[in-house]
Amino acid sequence: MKNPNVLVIGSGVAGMEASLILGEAGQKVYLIERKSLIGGQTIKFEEVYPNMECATCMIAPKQQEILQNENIELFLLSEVEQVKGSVGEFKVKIKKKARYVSLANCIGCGACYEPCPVSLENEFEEGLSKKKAIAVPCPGALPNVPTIDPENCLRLNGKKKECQACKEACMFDAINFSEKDEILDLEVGAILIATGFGLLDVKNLPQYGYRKAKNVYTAMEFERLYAANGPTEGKLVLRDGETPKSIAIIHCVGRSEQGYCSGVCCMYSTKFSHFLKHKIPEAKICEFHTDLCIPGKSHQKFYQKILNQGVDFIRFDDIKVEEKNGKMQVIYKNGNGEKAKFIADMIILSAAMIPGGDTESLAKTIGISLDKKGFFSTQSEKLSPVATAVDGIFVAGCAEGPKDIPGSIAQAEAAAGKILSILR
Amino acid sequence: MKQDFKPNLVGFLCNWCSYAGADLAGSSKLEVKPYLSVIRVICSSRVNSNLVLNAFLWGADGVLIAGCHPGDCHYEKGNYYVRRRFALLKKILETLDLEPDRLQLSWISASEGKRYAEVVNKFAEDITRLGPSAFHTNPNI
Amino acid sequence: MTATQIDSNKMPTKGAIVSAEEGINKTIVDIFKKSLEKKCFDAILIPVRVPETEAYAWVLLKDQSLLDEANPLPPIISVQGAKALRSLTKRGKMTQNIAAILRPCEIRAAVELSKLKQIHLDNISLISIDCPGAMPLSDYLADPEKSKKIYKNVLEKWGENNSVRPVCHICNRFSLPSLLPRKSEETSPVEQDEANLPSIDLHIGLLGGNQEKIFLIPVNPKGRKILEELELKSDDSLDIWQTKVSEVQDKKEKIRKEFNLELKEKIEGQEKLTAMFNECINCHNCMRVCPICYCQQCFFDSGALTLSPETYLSRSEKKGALRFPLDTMLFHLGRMSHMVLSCVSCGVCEDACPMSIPVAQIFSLVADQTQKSFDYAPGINKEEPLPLQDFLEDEFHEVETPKEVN
Amino acid sequence: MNEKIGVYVCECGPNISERIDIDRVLEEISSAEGVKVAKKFGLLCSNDGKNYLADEIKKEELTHLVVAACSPREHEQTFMNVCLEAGLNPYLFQLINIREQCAWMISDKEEATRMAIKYIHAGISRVTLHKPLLKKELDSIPDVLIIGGGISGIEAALCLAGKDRKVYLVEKTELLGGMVKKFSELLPYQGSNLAVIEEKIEQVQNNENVEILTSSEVEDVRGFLGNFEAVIKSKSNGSGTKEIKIGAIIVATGFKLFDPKNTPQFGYGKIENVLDALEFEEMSASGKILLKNGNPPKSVALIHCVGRNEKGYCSKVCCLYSIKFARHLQDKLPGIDVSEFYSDLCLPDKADQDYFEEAKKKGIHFIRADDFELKEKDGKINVEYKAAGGKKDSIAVDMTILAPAMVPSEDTSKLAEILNLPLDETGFFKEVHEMLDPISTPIEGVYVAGCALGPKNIPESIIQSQAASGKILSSLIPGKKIEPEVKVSEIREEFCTGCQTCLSVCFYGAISFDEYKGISVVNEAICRGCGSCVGSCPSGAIRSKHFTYPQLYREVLQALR
Repeated sequence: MKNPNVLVIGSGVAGMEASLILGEAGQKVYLIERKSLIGGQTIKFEEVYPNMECATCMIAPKQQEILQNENIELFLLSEVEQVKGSVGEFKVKIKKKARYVSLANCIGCGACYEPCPVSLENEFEEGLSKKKAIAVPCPGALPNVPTIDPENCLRLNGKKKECQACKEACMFDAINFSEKDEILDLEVGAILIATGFGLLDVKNLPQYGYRKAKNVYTAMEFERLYAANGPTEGKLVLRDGETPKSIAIIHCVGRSEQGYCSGVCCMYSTKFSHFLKHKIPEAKICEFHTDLCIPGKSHQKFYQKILNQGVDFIRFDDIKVEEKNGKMQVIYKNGNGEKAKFIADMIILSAAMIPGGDTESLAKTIGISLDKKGFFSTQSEKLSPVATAVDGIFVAGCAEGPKDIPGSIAQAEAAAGKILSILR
Repeated sequence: MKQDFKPNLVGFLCNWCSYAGADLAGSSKLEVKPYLSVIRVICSSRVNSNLVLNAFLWGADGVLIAGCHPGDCHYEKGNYYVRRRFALLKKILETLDLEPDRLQLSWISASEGKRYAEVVNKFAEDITRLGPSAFHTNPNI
Repeated sequence: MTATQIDSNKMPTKGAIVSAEEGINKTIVDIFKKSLEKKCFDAILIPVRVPETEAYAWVLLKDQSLLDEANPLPPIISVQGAKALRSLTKRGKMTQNIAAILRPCEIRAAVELSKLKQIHLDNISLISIDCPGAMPLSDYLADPEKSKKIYKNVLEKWGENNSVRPVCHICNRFSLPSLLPRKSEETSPVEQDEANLPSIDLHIGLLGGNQEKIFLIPVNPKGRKILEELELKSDDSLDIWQTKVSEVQDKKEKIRKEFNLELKEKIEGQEKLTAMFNECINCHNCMRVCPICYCQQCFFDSGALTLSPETYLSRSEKKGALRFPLDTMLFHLGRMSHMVLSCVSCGVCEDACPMSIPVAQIFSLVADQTQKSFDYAPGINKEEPLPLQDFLEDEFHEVETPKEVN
Repeated sequence: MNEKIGVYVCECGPNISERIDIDRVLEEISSAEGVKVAKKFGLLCSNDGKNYLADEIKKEELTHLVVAACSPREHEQTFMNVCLEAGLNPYLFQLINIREQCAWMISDKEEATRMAIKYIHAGISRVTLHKPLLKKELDSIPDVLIIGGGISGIEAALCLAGKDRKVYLVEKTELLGGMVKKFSELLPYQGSNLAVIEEKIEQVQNNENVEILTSSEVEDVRGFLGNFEAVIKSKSNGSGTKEIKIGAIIVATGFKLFDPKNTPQFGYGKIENVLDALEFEEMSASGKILLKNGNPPKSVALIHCVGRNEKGYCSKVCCLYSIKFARHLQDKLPGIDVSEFYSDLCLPDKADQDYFEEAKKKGIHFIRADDFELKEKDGKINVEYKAAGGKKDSIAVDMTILAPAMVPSEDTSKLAEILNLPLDETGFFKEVHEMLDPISTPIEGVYVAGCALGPKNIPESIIQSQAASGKILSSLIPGKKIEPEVKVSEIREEFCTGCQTCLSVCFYGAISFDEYKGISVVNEAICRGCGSCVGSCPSGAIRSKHFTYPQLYREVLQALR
């Protein structure tokens, strides 16, 4: 008899959507998330194109459903260690890292942050803000329960064994330093991979001056910079506190290196312009693009609208960023081969989407192949765009390749559909 | 300016965006003036003149209606309808010079805890400046 | 151009001029007698004087001999014509062809009610008539003979004799064909002309006829057909009528502006408005006679607002005193917020007010402002959607709290 | 008054107890009308807390429960479940948010306490008006109607049909397969060969749980999720109409091509050997790529984005199939000279760019250009264009293949009317939420998949079909009843005057008009309980359960004490 349970790896929009559909169908779902919170990348966005909807408002109800649905068992700070067996009878080992804060007891009051003596970079905020060794990544994060970072917690990393500032501050006996990582054994009938994407590390592309010139930001940094629940509470300021007056947004960063177009950068870059125009009407904004990729029935209209708002769109052949006596400049060859430069006090890099951090190791553990771009490959040549080569293992969202939100959600729903139809 | 005056404010907040925004203001421990009594409605489009006028007549010094930003409505179109109803009510108060500033419509999203605090505090200041509404102090009404 | 300005080149230019030696009333009555003969209508809805009395009532006539007592332009509005039409067709459309002869404000109320699904206009020919206004009900009842004399003079001296009701005196919508509803940007000019015709078929023009002749003005093909069936050629020029209409219109616009300025002075602000409504005895007559107040149970009568004794005590404690009847202000503002966008300023509310509060004047003033802000002209065209049943995604941002609060 | 209301204030550890004077709160409210008990507890959402509450409800025989704690968004469900366990209808309960919206945002303890008291009073006076709402259960039909027998429809049918679920596949032409049937080949990474399609068609034809209705169209649809009725009209040999009952519907009516005649500069229909993409697909499928004069072309121009400006959107797939054409031409007619004229290359999928690079290596010319003018010139087609940088140029070719925009198929608007579905400004079906719910419509249980929603490639269409299937498989489980929303609107017949304002504001088509009674009627199976209708009704003739006027008025009054 087939095992009807499903393992979903990754709790971004794709993973959540699939879990909810499977859960509603009455299927037992094990939802595995590497991080301490659910929602993936989308919850980092303030608004999404083309309707400028508030991402949090869109996602929060789904996150709540995930936390409340009794068919969905959520494993945070967890990763897949091993997968054996075949469709209908997979045996999966999960490594669940210690959170040191009890999900059951903690009520998310945040009393424990303040007393913690350690302050470190908040990677969720792209290092744009500090956090304590015990913290939630951002206000409104779900579940609203902090995590202790064992590398940096003085007690756990042994630098100050007696420290228990957080424990003393907690009235709910939620802190448990002795919590240990666990290995869990699960049995499932099908597996869905929804591990999402990462962004190309632009440090490896020196021509863009990232971390050299002072106000070069990645797209993801900028998303947080303008998020109302982000490090500056949505105030748009440069690292020196100044408001930018001229902004360059560079598309296709790393496209030629990666050998594919990420499909979404043109639109989200245009979204940035829309936002900048609104916040700083007098600002000069220039989008540097190659071929504009704006498919979708409403996208061109949005692009036209931004164009009419007086944002410059310049086609470039090659481009680089330099900083001369404190001034950053974009030096480029335009579509007709003429050289030119643009002085900018803020530069945003729309970098290629790449496979999520643990893709390669995960592929190995599960034993399925990646395509030559490093994403999980489906049997699309057999017109089966969510099924991997292994029976019973499916992939959805950006784990399969760069995609926008509706694309990821549709693919997740599709995977859920296929799973439901093979499990019935 | 009446310093000692503590206005009575009623706020109709939609469940999906604005009420969540208010919660976020709370969990972010933002200071909010203690004058606004929040009434949760499922969608801002549930609110109409029947509710608002009664609030005024029964003693509100100000009424706030808050919902999802246009386009974000959990029910797609609700806030567009309430915006029209509101515009009408506002125009009536303007024409009769009945202190239209006591009535306010704000779009507050689930991530805008800070905005919620700002909107409410600003509203509270403005109304404090206006003083108590004659609607409920004037015995002839 | 605003919804209701005159656009003379949009006005019908051709119609039938009929001589009226035997008096306007008889001439019109005869025409409708003929229309019954010719079977171009099966029945006619028209005000008729109740024999042996000074009262007028709406009558659905099938027997033409009874038309003798009919009067398309009685000195008073006892029952708003739209209400008569509503009671006729609330439950479904007319099964025979009816002609309804109503004043412009009554027609407009009828069109609003049709948008509110309270009237079925199918098979009904709406026929409007230039209206010099009506006498205040109270004056008329006090001395009918005198009022009738005055009214005769009102008819002769268009817009000059101001013994008509105040809302009539300042009425700028006395001649329907000249009123043009809002143009929707989407519709092409061609469509516009069709879509923007006032929702009447035939108009009876009196202006410019100085009691000797009347103008029968077809507003649409149906109207032309009616005239054909009456063997009337509709190719006489309407210049005289048009010029006079525009002339009176300009005069009225001016009067209206000044009047409303003064009125605003009188009612603006908490204090004054309260004073205005202080006499109100909460009889809700204004609501009952209002054609637009179509609810079968008014929300403010529904008891939804009756509170516990202790609440009243605590309210009186707050105010120092609690005045009864309760919530009169709530009632008027509430009613206003429900119907003012469709208010046609017909004035029956004021006629009906036992305390002679200038309800109609106040509502008419607010109607002007609110309808303008929605660019809406009630009762002109039945295709124009009701403002509160419609919206644009990008509008009214001025009423929203700005993105930056401080 | 025979209410026995229990009021329980959660200390939430220090979060509430330190910032609000709970004892004063209890003292204030215990005297309120109907309150039987008023107590505090350390942490009500903990297991101890939940058990405590359950016991209290039973012990004190409470008729209503008020809990003053955190936001309803946190624990409303938690405490409703407690009520259920303790045998109290969960809607006779009110959660008062004194943490987020008092304790945490008001630093002055006095003030915070004052507000908390207000809120709790509001809750007490509101809860006595609560009605014990009951979940309804409706039977549902698992069967599905799929409109359109193209690749999307077929895929959905295969995904859904099973021993306990019948699928009706309605196709207006004589045969299944749709547009794809016309193609000569597919992109290697999008279904290497057409056999895949043929297989799927065969599978669907051999599936006894799929009833295929070709030469048929949907005439009428009534009902709601789980209980739709549809009338299907068959055009073939007058076999008349057929009534079917289904639980859900998938619209997969696909697309057609923009007619290049509307853009005369391309000379389509006037100049010989100017084809549109589909004509070329069929030509190459036939294996005979020939000019009108019977000779094979020596040079071909492919022009992208035909009609893009007119329609205002990019159709996404044209760049790639044009490259496919170019490579096909090279394979079939070695030595042929092929030029691609594009405005912006749209290569969004991960494998697209490689496919394009290979084509470039094979010597296919790619020219970015606009302002085309095609003229006949001594038996050839002279393609005049403005190249990037503004320079005018021209090239003479034997054949030109236009890539026109994808537009909605003919019967889209007619079908939209029958199903009462909105279209967007481009004329395609409109998704209920472009971001979050890309294949659903405002009508629950009606989904749209494939190009009926907008331009798409084959894998994307298939994904959407499987997605629609997923939604149906999880919401329509054979033998399982469906539970509609409980907090819905209801018409108070005696107050309704039949103005139908509510119909005009309901986004979900949940309200209909009863001609006989002359009043509006809410279909509780469709209503989502937003209350737009309630707000729009001047007579107050609509009640939104759990948010009635009296309930809200009580809150207002307490707020203004």
